[in-house]
Amino acid sequence: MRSIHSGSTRRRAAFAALATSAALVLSACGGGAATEGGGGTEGGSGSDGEQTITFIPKQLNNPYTDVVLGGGEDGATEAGFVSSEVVGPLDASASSQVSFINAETQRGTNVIVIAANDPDAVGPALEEARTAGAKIVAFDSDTNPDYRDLFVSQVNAKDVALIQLELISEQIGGEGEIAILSATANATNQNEWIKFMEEELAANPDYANIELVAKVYGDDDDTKSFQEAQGLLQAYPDLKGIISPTTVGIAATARYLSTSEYKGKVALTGLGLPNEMRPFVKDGTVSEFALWDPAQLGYVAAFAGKALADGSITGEVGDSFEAGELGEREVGEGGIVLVGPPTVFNAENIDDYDF
Amino acid sequence: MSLDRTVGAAPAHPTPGHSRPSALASFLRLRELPVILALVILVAVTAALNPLFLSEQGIKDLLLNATILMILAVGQTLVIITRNIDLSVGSILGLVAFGTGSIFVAAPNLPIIAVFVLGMLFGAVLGALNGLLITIAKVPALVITLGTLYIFRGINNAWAGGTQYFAGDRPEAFGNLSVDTILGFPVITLIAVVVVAIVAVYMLGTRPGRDLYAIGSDPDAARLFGIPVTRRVLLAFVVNGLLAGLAGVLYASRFNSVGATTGSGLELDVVAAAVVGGVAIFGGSGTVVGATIGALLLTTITSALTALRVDKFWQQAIVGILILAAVVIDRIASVRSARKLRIAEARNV
Amino acid sequence: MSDPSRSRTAVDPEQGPTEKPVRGKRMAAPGTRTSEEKSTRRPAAGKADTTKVLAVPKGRTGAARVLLGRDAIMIYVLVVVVLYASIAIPRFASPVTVGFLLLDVIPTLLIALPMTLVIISGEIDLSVASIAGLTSALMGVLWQGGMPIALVLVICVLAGLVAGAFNGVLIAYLGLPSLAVTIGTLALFRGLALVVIGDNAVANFPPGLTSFFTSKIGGTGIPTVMIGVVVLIIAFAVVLHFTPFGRGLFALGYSREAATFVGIDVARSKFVLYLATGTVSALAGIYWTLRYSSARSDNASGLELAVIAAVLLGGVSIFGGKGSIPGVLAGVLLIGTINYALKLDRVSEVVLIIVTGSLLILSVVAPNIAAAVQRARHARQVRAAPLP
Amino acid sequence: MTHFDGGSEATDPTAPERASVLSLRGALKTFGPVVALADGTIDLAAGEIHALVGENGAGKSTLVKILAGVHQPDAGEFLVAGRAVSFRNVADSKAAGISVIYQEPTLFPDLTVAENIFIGRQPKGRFGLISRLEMRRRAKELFDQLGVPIDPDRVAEGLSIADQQIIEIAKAISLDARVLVMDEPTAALSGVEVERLFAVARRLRDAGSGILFISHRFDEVFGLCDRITVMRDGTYIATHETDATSVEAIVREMVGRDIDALFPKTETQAGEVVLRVRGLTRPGVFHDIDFEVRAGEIVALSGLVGAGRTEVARAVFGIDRYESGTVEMSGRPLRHRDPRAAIDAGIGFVPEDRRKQGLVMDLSVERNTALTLRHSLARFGVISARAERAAAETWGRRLQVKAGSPEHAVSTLSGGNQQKVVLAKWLATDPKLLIVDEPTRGIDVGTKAEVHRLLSELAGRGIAILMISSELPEVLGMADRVLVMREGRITGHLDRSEATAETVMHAATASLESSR
Repeated sequence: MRSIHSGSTRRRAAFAALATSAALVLSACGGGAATEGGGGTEGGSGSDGEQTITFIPKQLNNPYTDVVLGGGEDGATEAGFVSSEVVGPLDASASSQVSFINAETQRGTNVIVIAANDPDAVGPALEEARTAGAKIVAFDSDTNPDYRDLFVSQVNAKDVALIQLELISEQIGGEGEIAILSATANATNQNEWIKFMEEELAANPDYANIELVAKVYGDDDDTKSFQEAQGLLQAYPDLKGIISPTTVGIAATARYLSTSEYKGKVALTGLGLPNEMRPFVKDGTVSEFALWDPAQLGYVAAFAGKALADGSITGEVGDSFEAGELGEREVGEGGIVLVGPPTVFNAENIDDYDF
Repeated sequence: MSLDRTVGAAPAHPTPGHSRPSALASFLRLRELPVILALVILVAVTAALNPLFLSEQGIKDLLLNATILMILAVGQTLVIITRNIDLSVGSILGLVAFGTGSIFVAAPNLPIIAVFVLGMLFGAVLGALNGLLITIAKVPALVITLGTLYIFRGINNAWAGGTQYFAGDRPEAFGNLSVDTILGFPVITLIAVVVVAIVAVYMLGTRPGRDLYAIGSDPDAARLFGIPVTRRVLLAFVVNGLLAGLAGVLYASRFNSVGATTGSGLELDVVAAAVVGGVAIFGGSGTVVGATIGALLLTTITSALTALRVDKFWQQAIVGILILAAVVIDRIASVRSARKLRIAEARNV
Repeated sequence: MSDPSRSRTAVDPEQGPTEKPVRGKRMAAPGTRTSEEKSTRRPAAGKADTTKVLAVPKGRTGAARVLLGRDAIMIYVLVVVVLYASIAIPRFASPVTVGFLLLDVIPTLLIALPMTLVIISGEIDLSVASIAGLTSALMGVLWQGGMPIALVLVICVLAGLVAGAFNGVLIAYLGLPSLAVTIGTLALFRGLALVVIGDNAVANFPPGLTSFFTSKIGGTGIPTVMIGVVVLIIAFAVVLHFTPFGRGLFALGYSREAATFVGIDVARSKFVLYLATGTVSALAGIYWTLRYSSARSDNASGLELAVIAAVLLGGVSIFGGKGSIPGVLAGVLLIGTINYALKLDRVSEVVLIIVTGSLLILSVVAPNIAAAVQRARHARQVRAAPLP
Repeated sequence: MTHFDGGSEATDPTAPERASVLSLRGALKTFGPVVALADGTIDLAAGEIHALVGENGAGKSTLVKILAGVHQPDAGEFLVAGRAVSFRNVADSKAAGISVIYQEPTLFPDLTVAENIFIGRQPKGRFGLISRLEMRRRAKELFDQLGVPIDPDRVAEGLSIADQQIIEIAKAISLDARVLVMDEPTAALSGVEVERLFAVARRLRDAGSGILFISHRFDEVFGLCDRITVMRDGTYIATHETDATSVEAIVREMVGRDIDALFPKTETQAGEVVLRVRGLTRPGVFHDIDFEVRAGEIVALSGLVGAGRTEVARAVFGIDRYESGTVEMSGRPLRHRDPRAAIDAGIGFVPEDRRKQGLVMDLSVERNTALTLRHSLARFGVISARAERAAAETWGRRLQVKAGSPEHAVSTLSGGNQQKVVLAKWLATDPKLLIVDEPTRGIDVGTKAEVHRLLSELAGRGIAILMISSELPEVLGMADRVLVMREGRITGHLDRSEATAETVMHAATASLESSR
């Protein structure tokens, strides 16, 4: 750098300025790596006791994800991983997770735990990671089953769907128009629940008078969900209730309802975080909603990853492993591990939960 | 020669003195006319098909939806009129919105008005940063604000991390600003209207306001003329930041959560609103009122399509067509006036 | 964004730096192109004594020009960054890196090529990512509809061509400002992608094809598709730097009027450029779809700003007239390298965003600061020297 | 078209001691290593029109910019109305009562005419806000005073240069300017417009303003001005009472040497018809244009600015469209609106605006020169840098282009050398017909003669030349035939023997005079 800088022409000076800055920026980043990245350097071997785990959520900086990852970190420590990392994109687009998977593959991470934004887009990258020796655990949102060893599911998809239907039916008195405000149109888990809801609505005579008039997508974006909720109420004046099987969607919809004339007139239920929903339960906008404990999801996924990495299970149906304080878990049909039943929150019990 | 807007382009002799245009004629010449018409037609058609569209709640929602974009479009208009652009407004809004959430958590008893002032100051500082980089380093605004778009967003992410503040974290009175109405108008919309009015009067009726038009019309001439170009452009950016800050505070009032990604991707909507509202993308002409109506039109379309149960997938395409239409209409108008001029001059020679 | 009346009055040694007002509207990208900026160009050395009749062949040609020019800065920065990353970041220096890194940057790289030409000619195209998205959506729907894949690919490229032509007609032939037009088509094409495929995602593309798009050439780690990309890079570099058409683009970017007078068909040149951005964006869309084996309406969204950032970082002037393919290549790879290095180091993407933004600002501010320093030094020398 | 009666022609040049309104002595201005002004000296009296003449690069523009407050002098004494001043910026200069009207006026295209006059000092009404009504009223008043019918409400975009200058003058009047500086105001004006401008200038003079008039046209300088100050190489040479000097004396002082042959046109034998134009029409711009140009012949296209001369040339070259008529090169019809075809058919076009049209100012000398050759230099579609340089150097040498290096941007060259680059790039195409539009506008006397010699030589070599010029002496001196245009029509067709100042001017203006 010095010799270049001593040059006298303008363009050299400009170059020097750029090069210096680039180097500075990088050394800053490198500095960060030196302190925390040490584990990664030796973590690649994959041999006994030196195993590493990395969580790749749908996107960083999402409150629900943070709770899940909190459980994951705990689980990873308890399960005995030497290092556990969280990396991920800032936007939940289909392709944005791929280069993170690539980087982890190259680092030789033993277990990759992923909540897929798109079941197929991450496929080829996960294949490569497996070829390189990594074990893949999907959690929260499944990938195409071909690309992972296990899927740690919140709960039985059908149970989640049914409980939400029960709640809404109760709240609207068993008849009237309802709508669904979901996350992204491609979200694997939401789509599965919606499918079960539709089937149940058609089959169960108890729900014969309930009509599902619309499905809209708020893309797990606060503003968009808010406006979708608003549009629903305008387009369907007779709407009696809304199911929002996503934490962002239900909170945004609750916010809209609580600030509009529809408050108390249109029922709302779905899956929400107690901390986010507390004011809306208290002010009467929402009477009951459901969710499982997200922390358990991460916790179990970490133990599943450990069992896979140790070779104690392979992901076959019937395999079972110890998941710390949550006890033994068994791999079910389709390589799915269930975490636990959903909890229903209402004004009475909501203050007992803090997540 | 299609883009030739040189003043001296016409090989012309003096044009005959036109008589004072009538009020009607000058109304018909308004740059904002097409967008006003489009808005009126849209609302009329939608209301005819779905009366709920113009119910009390419907109007309230329409106005609330447009409020934030309106304020941003006003600020953006100031900047565009000086032949600049600010792509970082979405990021500024996000930072201020999250800042607002943080303030309420840190100091729950702070008067709401103080939070507004702080938020706007914060925005103004960020705007000033843009303005200073552009005017002092003399670098194109497009590049600088593309850079600060990333940087501000990065800072927002670093600051917020996974933290989000929810409506429940803020005083009810603050949230009620976007619930309560006065004469059917939501409070925050009234705030926006006051802002639009103040800025509109400033742009139309004060010397610094007119200077902004002169600068956008021809920056070099403006400098040669003794207009303090640097100071005025800086002012435009500061005001834009201030308004983005205001929008950020209002965002926190209206929506449920503020966090790391609040307001991302808004910048193109804002520029689109200004363009649809008849603000020339290369400065010198256009009004804040036009931009405001542009913002109202864009948000109304979204609501209207939903209310009409039109396939929501068409929404974005229609917004695109609108923008193109605005640009084409503007072009046709200027071609027509140029032709009229040429004919007048040909006769006059 | 170009304008006939836009000629930059620079320094006329006989008159001193002319700050003669340039009349009319310069349709430069929004930005303050000020007279100060113009005068950053060095005043010509004293006239009578140093100027001479052109006679002795002097100056550089060919490779020397590339390696010593302003565009070379980014190449050196890239080299420094790669060296630094190889030393500081474990595992960075490996063929695996090359593979993953290149797979990541290919879409940006592809679109940056025609974008460079467009910006040099004084225009801009913000709709590229939307065209890629539209192509991806179309591809999904057609494939799902049972069309043979070869035909699907052909139709997709044609769709890109048509989208480009649409931009081209509005900008080149109707003379509308490209910034406004492509903001419009950015929304329009993305909207059409939604109309075409809606919420669906199509994933079941032929496995042979998708695996081809992530396959590598032997042990080099270089993705097989890079062969095609390199061919395109060479093609664009030759077109820009060594053909009459390319020469015309530089002239066009500086002064549309002057370009017309030497027989450059301004409208047609611009039209061709937009055809190129459309087509290449379609290729990027196809690549995106097959690499991620997922056709969705939101594919590649937001890519336009990343591409433009990379192109500007590569030394292309937003006002047109300046820039080179090697510089842009370096710009794209620089961002890609930093990006991947940070990921490999598990540094948060937050840092990446801030670094990208800072580099972009620095790349335009630094030359101006350097010029200011230069001027100040000159002024000192002049004051010190006795006047004639 | 309003026509002034010439104002008072009878000024008394021998009037005793006029009060000095502005006095600049020994002003120095440097830009980096370049000394733009070594000794800027001017003394302007109230009630006089004072000419400032000098070759390009003599420092006139720098001096004007010092007066305008754009540049600050490094040294020197500057008095306005007897008081020492030091302007920090344009506003200071304006406040001191100095108004500068540039060759191309600096109006804001998007603002209305009235606002252009009053920008920065708009009259205020209620609540301290701008009163548009008042502004319009005052603007109207100014135009009435000047006797011009300009609509104060229209936007400035699209106004003719002449109207723009009138607006600048209106601005100066409204500012009560004591000093009016006009930097080559007539360069783009037609005869009638010039007369109107002069009438206004004389009126202002009679009202007691001091007017500094900068021009290259001696007929104007001698017809209008009371005193003449000559500059050369950034240095003050002398000031003369107009009546006591002559064109030859002034030119000698400007150049520092005698110029023998300004227009060295040699007789040539006209050959085959090269260009034939028939019935060329674009309604409202030009009508039924018929003419031809033969090999070895210089045909001047004369007339007032705005008569449609440039428009015809642009249409012939394919830049602009035309509605009907034909253009033939060497007997072959030329495609409409296709400059490439025109170039391929052997036409070269040296446009009137060197900076905007003739050159790409930021591009290097060699790239500019090779721009016309880009297709012929390419082998298999690829241009070799070596061939490009060779071509550029050949022609640069032939035309004696003075440049630091072929890689330097043309913007670093002097005006005259820039014009040579423009000529070089067209000569490099080996044209059969060269269209030159105002070939010597804004270049110094020395280079001007060089250009004239070159044109004459080219004609001698059998190239057909179509020359557009507003300078009557140039037209009369150079042309074998003169075509005069008026209102978009050819109204005069004069041979060299018939062409005199009177016959040309008559053809150019006849109906304008009679139709009123």
